[in-house]
Amino acid sequence: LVNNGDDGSSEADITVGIVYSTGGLGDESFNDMANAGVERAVSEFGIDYEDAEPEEVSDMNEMQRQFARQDDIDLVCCIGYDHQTDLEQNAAEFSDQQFMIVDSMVDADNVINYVFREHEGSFLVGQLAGLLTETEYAHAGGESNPGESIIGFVGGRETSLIKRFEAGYRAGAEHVDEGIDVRDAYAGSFTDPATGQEIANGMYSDGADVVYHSSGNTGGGVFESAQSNGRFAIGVDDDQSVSSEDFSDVIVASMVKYVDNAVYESIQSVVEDDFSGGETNDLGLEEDGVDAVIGQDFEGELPGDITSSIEESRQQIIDGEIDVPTTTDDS
Amino acid sequence: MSGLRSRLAGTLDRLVDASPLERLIISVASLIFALVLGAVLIFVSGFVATCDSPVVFVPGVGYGCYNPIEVYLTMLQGAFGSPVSLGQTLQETTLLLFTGLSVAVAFRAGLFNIGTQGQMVLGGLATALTVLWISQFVPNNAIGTIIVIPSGIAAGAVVGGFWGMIPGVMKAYADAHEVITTIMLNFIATAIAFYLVNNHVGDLSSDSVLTETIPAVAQFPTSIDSSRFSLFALGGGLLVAIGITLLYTQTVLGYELRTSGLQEAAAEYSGVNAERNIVTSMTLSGALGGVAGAIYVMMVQYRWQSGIPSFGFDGIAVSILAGNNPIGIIPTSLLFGALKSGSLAINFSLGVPTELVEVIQGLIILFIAMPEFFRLIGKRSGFGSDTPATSGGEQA
Amino acid sequence: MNVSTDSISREKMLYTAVVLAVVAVACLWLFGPVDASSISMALRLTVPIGFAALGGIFSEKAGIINIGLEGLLIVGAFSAVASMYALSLTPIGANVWLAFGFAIVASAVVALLFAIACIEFKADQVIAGLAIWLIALGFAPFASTIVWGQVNSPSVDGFDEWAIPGLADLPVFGDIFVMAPPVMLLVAAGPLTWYVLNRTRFGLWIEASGEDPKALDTAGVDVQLVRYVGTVLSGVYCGIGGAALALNAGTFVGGGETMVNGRGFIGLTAYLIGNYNPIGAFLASFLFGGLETLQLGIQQTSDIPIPSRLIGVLPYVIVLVVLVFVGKTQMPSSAGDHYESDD
Amino acid sequence: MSADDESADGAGPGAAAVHLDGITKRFPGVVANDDVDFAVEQGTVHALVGENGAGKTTLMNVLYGLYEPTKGTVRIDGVRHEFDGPSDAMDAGIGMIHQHFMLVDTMTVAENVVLGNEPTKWGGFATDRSQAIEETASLAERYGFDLDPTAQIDEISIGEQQRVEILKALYRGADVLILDEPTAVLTPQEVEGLFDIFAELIAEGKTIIFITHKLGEALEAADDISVLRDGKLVGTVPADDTSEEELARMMVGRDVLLDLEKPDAERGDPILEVEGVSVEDDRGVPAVSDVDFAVHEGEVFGVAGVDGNGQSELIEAITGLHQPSIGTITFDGSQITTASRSDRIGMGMAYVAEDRQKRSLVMDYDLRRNGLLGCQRLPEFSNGFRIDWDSTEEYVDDVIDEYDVRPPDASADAHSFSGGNQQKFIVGREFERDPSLVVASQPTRGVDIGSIEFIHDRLLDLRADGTAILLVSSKLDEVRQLSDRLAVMHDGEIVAIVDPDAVSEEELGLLMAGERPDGISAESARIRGRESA
Ligand SMILES: Nc1ncnc2c1ncn2[C@@H]1O[C@H](COP(=O)(O)OP(=O)(O)OP(=O)(O)O)[C@@H](O)[C@H]1O
Ligand SMILES: Nc1ncnc2c1ncn2[C@@H]1O[C@H](COP(=O)(O)OP(=O)(O)OP(=O)(O)O)[C@@H](O)[C@H]1O
Ligand SMILES: [Mg+2]
Ligand SMILES: [Mg+2]
Repeated sequence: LVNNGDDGSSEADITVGIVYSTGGLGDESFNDMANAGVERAVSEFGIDYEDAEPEEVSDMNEMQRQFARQDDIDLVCCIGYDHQTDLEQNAAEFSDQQFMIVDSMVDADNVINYVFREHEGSFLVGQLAGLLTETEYAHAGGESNPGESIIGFVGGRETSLIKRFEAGYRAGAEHVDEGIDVRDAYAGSFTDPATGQEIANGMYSDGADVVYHSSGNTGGGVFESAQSNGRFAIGVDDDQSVSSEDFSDVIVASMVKYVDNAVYESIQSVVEDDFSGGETNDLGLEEDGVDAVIGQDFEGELPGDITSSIEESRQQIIDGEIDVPTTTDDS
Repeated sequence: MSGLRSRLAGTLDRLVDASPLERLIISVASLIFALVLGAVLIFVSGFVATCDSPVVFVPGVGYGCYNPIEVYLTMLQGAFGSPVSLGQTLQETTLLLFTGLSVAVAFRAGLFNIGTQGQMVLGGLATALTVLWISQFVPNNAIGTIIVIPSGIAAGAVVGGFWGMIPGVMKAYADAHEVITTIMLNFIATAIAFYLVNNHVGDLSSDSVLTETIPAVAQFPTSIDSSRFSLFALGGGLLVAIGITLLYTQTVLGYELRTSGLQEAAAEYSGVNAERNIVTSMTLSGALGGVAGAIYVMMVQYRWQSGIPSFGFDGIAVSILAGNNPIGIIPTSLLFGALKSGSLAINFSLGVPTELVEVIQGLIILFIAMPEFFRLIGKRSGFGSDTPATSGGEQA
Repeated sequence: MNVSTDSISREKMLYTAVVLAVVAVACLWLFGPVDASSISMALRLTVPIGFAALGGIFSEKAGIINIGLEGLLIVGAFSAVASMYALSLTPIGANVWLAFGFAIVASAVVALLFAIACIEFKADQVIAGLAIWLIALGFAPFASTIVWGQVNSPSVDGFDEWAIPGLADLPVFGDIFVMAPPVMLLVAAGPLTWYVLNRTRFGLWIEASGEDPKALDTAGVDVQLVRYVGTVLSGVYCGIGGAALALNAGTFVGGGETMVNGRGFIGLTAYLIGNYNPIGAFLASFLFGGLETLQLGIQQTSDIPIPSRLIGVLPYVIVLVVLVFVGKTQMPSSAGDHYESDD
Repeated sequence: MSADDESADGAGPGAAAVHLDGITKRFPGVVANDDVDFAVEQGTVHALVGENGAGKTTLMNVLYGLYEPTKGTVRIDGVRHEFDGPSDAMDAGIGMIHQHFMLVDTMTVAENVVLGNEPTKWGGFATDRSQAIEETASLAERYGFDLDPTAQIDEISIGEQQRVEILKALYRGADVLILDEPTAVLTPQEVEGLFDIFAELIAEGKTIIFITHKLGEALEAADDISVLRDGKLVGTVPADDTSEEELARMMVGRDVLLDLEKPDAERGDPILEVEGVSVEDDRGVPAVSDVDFAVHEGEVFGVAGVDGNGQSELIEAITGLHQPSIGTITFDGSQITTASRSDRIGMGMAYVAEDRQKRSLVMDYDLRRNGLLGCQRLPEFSNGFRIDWDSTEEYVDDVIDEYDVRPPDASADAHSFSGGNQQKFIVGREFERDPSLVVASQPTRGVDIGSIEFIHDRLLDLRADGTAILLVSSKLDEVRQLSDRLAVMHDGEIVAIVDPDAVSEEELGLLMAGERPDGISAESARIRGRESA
C-alpha cells in the first residue's frame, strides 16, 4: 500500500520501504508488530513509508530490489528470516542502499541485523504454563485443570525457528516440574486455523490447561478452541490479548517479540544519521527484545507466587544462571 | 455499401468458422472479456477499499479508489516499461514457457497433467543438489558453467520425469485418473521436498527452509542488467517448443503418443503399446516440469527454497489459452509473464492487491473453456454460420 | 454383457474395503484407543470434506464434473465471514445463521455460473472447474484485502455447540453428541443424500442425466434443468462446508492456499473412493478426517520423532494406494459430455 | 418423386393412424427430408427402407417430436399436431425405440420403464418402487415378454433390452411404435422373437413403423413398405406385391445384384494356420478352446456364430491384440504366436475391426491422420522416425476416391462421417496396402446395401488376387455368400467347418446354437469337424 505516513509535510525527509514476510498484515502478531514499529516512526519522525506484502517467499527478492532501486528510499526493512538469502545478494548489489533485517543475519556493511532469543521468552511462558497446570486457577474465560499436568504447543511449520520456541517453552515447563507432559503438534501451515483449532481441542480435551502457539494465523484457531473449552492460551510475537482482543479472556500471556522496537530503532538510526551497518543486535530478555507479557485481562490477577517465580527466572536467564536450550531433544 | 458489408461479413464468417483461426480469436476475445470483467471488479472494489486520494466520486455510492485504466497502464508499464521490468517479465515468461509446454505435451496426448507444479518442485530440488555437488569439481569459469548447467537441467528433467512417470504408470496400468493422482502427488512432492531440505539436505543453519546458494558457475548468465533473466534459457524454451511441435506433427513417436492418449484401443489396434506410451507422455511432461524447476533454481532463485511459486498451475492456463499448441504457448506465456510482473507494479504503485491478476487469469481460463459463448455472441451479432461446433479435438 | 466388468469392480471395491480396514486398524492399534473427543474431532475435520464430497456427487452424477469444489468451499468460507462482518455493521447485528445462509447463497450462485458456462456455453467442465478454483483462490484474498486491508479477516463469532438431548448424557461416548450444528447437518446429510439419490424421482433423474441424458430427455424430463439443479446443489453443499469451516474457526484466512487448504480436492477424492455412493463418500471423508485426527494425535503422543510434514502426507498417499486398487471408478458414463436436446 | 401412395389421400379418417404431409427437414447444407408425404394405416406394420443418409431416422424423429420440420405437418388420427418435444409426441401416442437404445445401464428394468413417469408415494416425494415393479411385470406379462423387472440393464441381453424399450413406450401409452433398425443387433432367433412381438402388438391394435436395411425382413414382417432416397419418398408398396430386387432398385435408383457372383478362385498355400489355440478373456475365463484351422491364399474363410461365442477373442489372438493361452499361430510361414501387433502389420496382415469407432478409427483425428493408423511404421509411410505426410496424403486421397468416401474431405474429423462412410474408409485403408491376409470382422455392420455390395466386391477382388481372407460376421447370408469354407463357432469351439453352399440356413442356425443337425454328416459338406481334429 502506498501513501502511508503523513502526506508531504514530512519533518525528516526520510522514506522507508518495508517488505513483510509471507502471511502478511493482519496476522495479529509478527507482521503487524513490524507495521506498528513503522507507524510509530511515522508519528514520531514524520517519515514516509511504502510497504509490500509478498504472497510467496519467491516474491521477496523482487520486492527488495524494487525498493532498493528507488533513489528516495533510505532504508529497506526486511521482515523475517526468509529474506536472508535474497538480501545477501541484494545488499552486495545495492551497496549504497541501507537495509535492515529481522530474524536473520546478513553479513554486510549496509545491513543492520536484528535477531531475537525467542527461546528465552518462550522459557518464561513455558514456566507460566507449567505453573498454571499445577495450580487450581480460574479467571476470566478459563480455568486450569489441576487433575492433569499437561500443556500444549502448536507450531505452524516445523522449522528450526519454530522449534526454538518449542524448546524454550519445554525447558520452562520442565523447570517447574520434569513430570509435566508437554504435547506438541505442527499444523503444517501458518494459514490453517481450522487445523490449529483441532490440535488445541485435542490437547484441551486430553486435559491440557494451557496451549502456546507459534503458528501465525493458525493460532487464531488455538484461541477459538481455548475459549470454547474454557482453558488458557498463550499468544506469540505481539501482546495478542490486545491485538486479538476477542480472546483476551483466555490469553493469559504472550511471548512478545519486540519487532516494532527493532524496526523503530533502525529507522531512528537512519533519521539520526547514525546507521550502524554490519551490526547485529541479538535481542533477548536482557535487551528487552523479547518478554513474557501478561494478558490484559490477567494483569495483576495471577497468583503472586507464579508471577514472582517467573520474575525470578527472568533475572536468572539475564544473569546467565539459566541456560535456555534452542533445540528440543528429539530434533 | 451492402456489398462491402456482406464481404466483410463473409470474411468474418470465415474467421469465426475456421478452426485454428477461430481458436486464436477465441483466445483473444477471452483475454479481452477477462480484462473487461477485471476492470469492472477493480472499479467496483475501489468503492469498498479505503484510500487517501480517491480517483472518482459517484454521488450516492461514495469515493472510488481505483481507476481501471490507470491500473492496466501501470501493469503495462510494470511489465515492459523499463529494462528491469522487461527482464522480470521475460524471466516469468521463460518459466511459464516450460511449465506450459509440460502441460501441453500431456494434453496433446489426451492427458491432463495437473502435476507440473510437483514435478517442478522436485526437479528444482534435484537440480540444486546436483549443481551444489558438481560445482565442487569443476573450474570456476565458463567451462565449469558449460558442465554444471546442463547437468543441473538433466537432474531436474530426470527427477521431474520420474515424478511424472508415477501418475502415468498409475493411469496406464491401474486406470487411476491422472487428474486426481497428480493433485495428490503435488501435495506429496511439496512435503517431501520440504522435509528433505528442512531436515537433511538443506542449509540447516538457516531458519528458512532452503538449500545452500548455488555457486556462480551454476547460475545462468544474466542478459539484462540487474534482472535475473537469461536469453539462453528463453532460447532453449523456444527450441523445445519447436521440437515438441515437430515431435507431434512430424514423427511416428509423436503420432503414437497422441493416439495412445486419445484412444487407447485404437492405439493398440495400430500396433502401439498404449500403456507404455501413456507413461512416456507423462514422463516427458514431467521432465519438462522438472526443467522448469531447474531453470527456476539456476536462473532465478540460485537455490531451492520452499514456497516455489505456482508456475505449474499457471502453466495449465498458459497451455489452455494457447489451445495446447506448443508454438501458441510462446505468446501466451509472454502474456502471463507480463500479467505477473505487472501485478507487482500495481501493488507497489497503486495498492491494488496482486491477487487481482489471479482472478483475471481464472477468468481468461473460464472464457477459453467456453468457445460456445463467443460463437453465440458472434451469431447474435450476425457473424458466423450456425454450424454445430465440433468439440476442440486438441483439448483433452 | 457387463456382468464381467461389474464383478471386477466389485472385487476391487472389496479390495479397497480391505485396504481401508487394514489401514484403520493399524492406525488404531499403533496409536491408542479411540475416545469421544477424537471421534468428535474427526467429525469436525470431516465437515468441509464431507460436504464437498456429497455436493460433488450431485453434480457429477447429473453429468457435470465439478472440479471446482475447492473454489466453492473458498467462496463459502469467505462469504460466511464477510457476511458476519457486514452484518455486525448493520442494525441486524452479527447473526451466525444469517451469515451461514448468505454463504450458501453465494456459493450456490457461483455454482450456477459454473453450470451456465457448462450447459449454456458448453464449457469444457474440467477446465471451467479449474477456472472456478483459480478465480475463487484469487478473489477471496483480493476481496479480503479490499474489505479489511489484509488477506485475513478479523475474528468473528461462530456456532455454539448443541447437545443432543439424551444421547449427550451417555457415559463415555456422550461427548460425541455435543456438537456444532454443521456437524449435525453433515451426519444428517449423508443418509439424506443417499435417500434423495436412491429413492426419489429426482434421484432417478440425476442418475439418468449423468448416465444417459438422451434416455431421460426422451422420457420427457428436462435434462438441462436436472443438471442445473445438480450443480447448484453442489454449490449449496460446498457453501455449507466452507461456511462451517470458517465459522468454526471464527475467521477467514486468505493467505497461501487459503484456509480451505486443499479440502475440496480431498472431497473430490472422497466421493471417487466412495464410488459415487453418498454413504461411501461420507465414510471416505470421515476416513480423511480420522486420518488427520490420528496424524495430529501421533505428533503429540508418539515417541518416534516422525516429522509432522511426512505424517501429513499420509492421507494423500493412502488416496494413491486406494486408487491403484480401485482403479477406474464407475464414473457416470456421460459425465463431462455436453448434452443438447435435439429439438 | 413424391407419393404414389393412395392411402395418404384416399383413406377416410381413422384408417390412417399417422399422416406426414409434405415434410421437409433441412440441416445446414443438407436437405434430410424433401417434401415427404407418408401415411401409415392403423393396426399395420410399416417398414421404412433406404440407403444410409436417405433420411429415415430424420423423418421418424420429426414424427417423434425430436425435430421440428422445416415445412409440413404431422397428423395423428386425423388431428394435426405441432410437437414441442418427444413428450408431446408421447402424449399423442407415439413411442420410439431408437437405433441406439436409450436405457440407463445402471438402473433396473422397472426404473427404466417408469423413468419420467414414476409412480410416487408420500405426496410425491419418494418413488414407489414396488408399484413400479408391479406395473412393469404386469405389462410384460400382458405382451408375453420374459423380463425380470428388477434386473439391471447392463446385465440383460440386447434382445431383452429392446423389449424394455418397447415396454417403456407401451407404459407411456404408445399406440404407434417406431423402431429404428431394430434387427441390426439381434441374432436370427431374436429377430423371429421380435416379429412375434409385432404380431402381439398388432393384435392389441397398435401400429408399428420400423426402419431396416434388410429387405428380406421388411418383406417378411411388414404389411407396407416405404422407400426413401436422398430425402425423398420414392414410394410405398404393399409387401405382398414387391420383391427384394424391386425394393433395392427403388432405394439405389439402379439394379443391384443381390446374389453375388462369386467367381472361382485359385486356392493356394495356407497363409494363416491356427493350431490348438485357446484364449482367455480379460477376466481369465476361457473364451476360445482348442481351435484349429487354416486360411489359404485366394480363399475366404468365414466364421459364423452368435455374438459372444469367442469370435472376438479368436480374432484378437490372430491380430495380436490378445495373447492366446496355448496353441500356435503361423502366418506366412513364420510363427507369430507371441509376435507384436506391429510385426504382424509389417508382415502384411490387414484388419477391419468389429468396433470401428473404438479400434479402427481415432474419432478426433481427421481422415489424413486416420489413414496412418496402423501404417505409421510401414516403410511407405515413414522411415520409422519421421512421417512421410506426402505419401500418406496421397494414399488417403486414393482411398477416399476408390472407396467413394463421402464427403471426400480428408481434413474432416472421423466423427463427422456417417457409420457407413467410416467403414468404407477403414476397409479402403486396410485393403489398399496389398495385404497377404485380411481379417475382417463384421465389415458391413450398419452399412447400407450400396456400400455392402461395394465392400463385398472388394473382398472378392482381393480373393481373386490371391489374398487370404478371414471373415467373421453374424450375418448368415453374408458369410454364406462370400465364404469358400465356413466355420461355425459355439461356446468358444469350432463346432463344424462346412461348405456354405451345401448347408441350409436352418442347419447353420442349429449349429450356431450348439446342436448338430442330422443333415450334417461327415460326408456331406463337412470338410473337417471338431472331433476329427
Ligand atoms: N442433426 C443433424 N444435423 C445435421 N445433419 C443431419 C443431422 N441428422 C441427420 N443429418 C443429415 O441428414 C441426412 C439424413 O440422415 P438420417 O440420419 O435421417 O439418415 P438415415 O436414413 O437414418 O441413415 P442411416 O441409414 O445411416 O441411419 C444425412 O445426410 C445426415 O448427414
Ligand atoms: N448433430 C449432428 N450434426 C452434424 N451432423 C450430424 C449430426 N448427427 C448426425 N450427423 C450426420 O448424419 C450422418 C448420419 O449419421 P448417423 O448417426 O445417422 O449415422 P449412422 O446411422 O450411424 O450411419 P450408419 O447407418 O451408416 O451406421 C453423418 O454424416 C453424421 O455426420
Ligand atoms: Mg513430538
Ligand atoms: Mg438412421
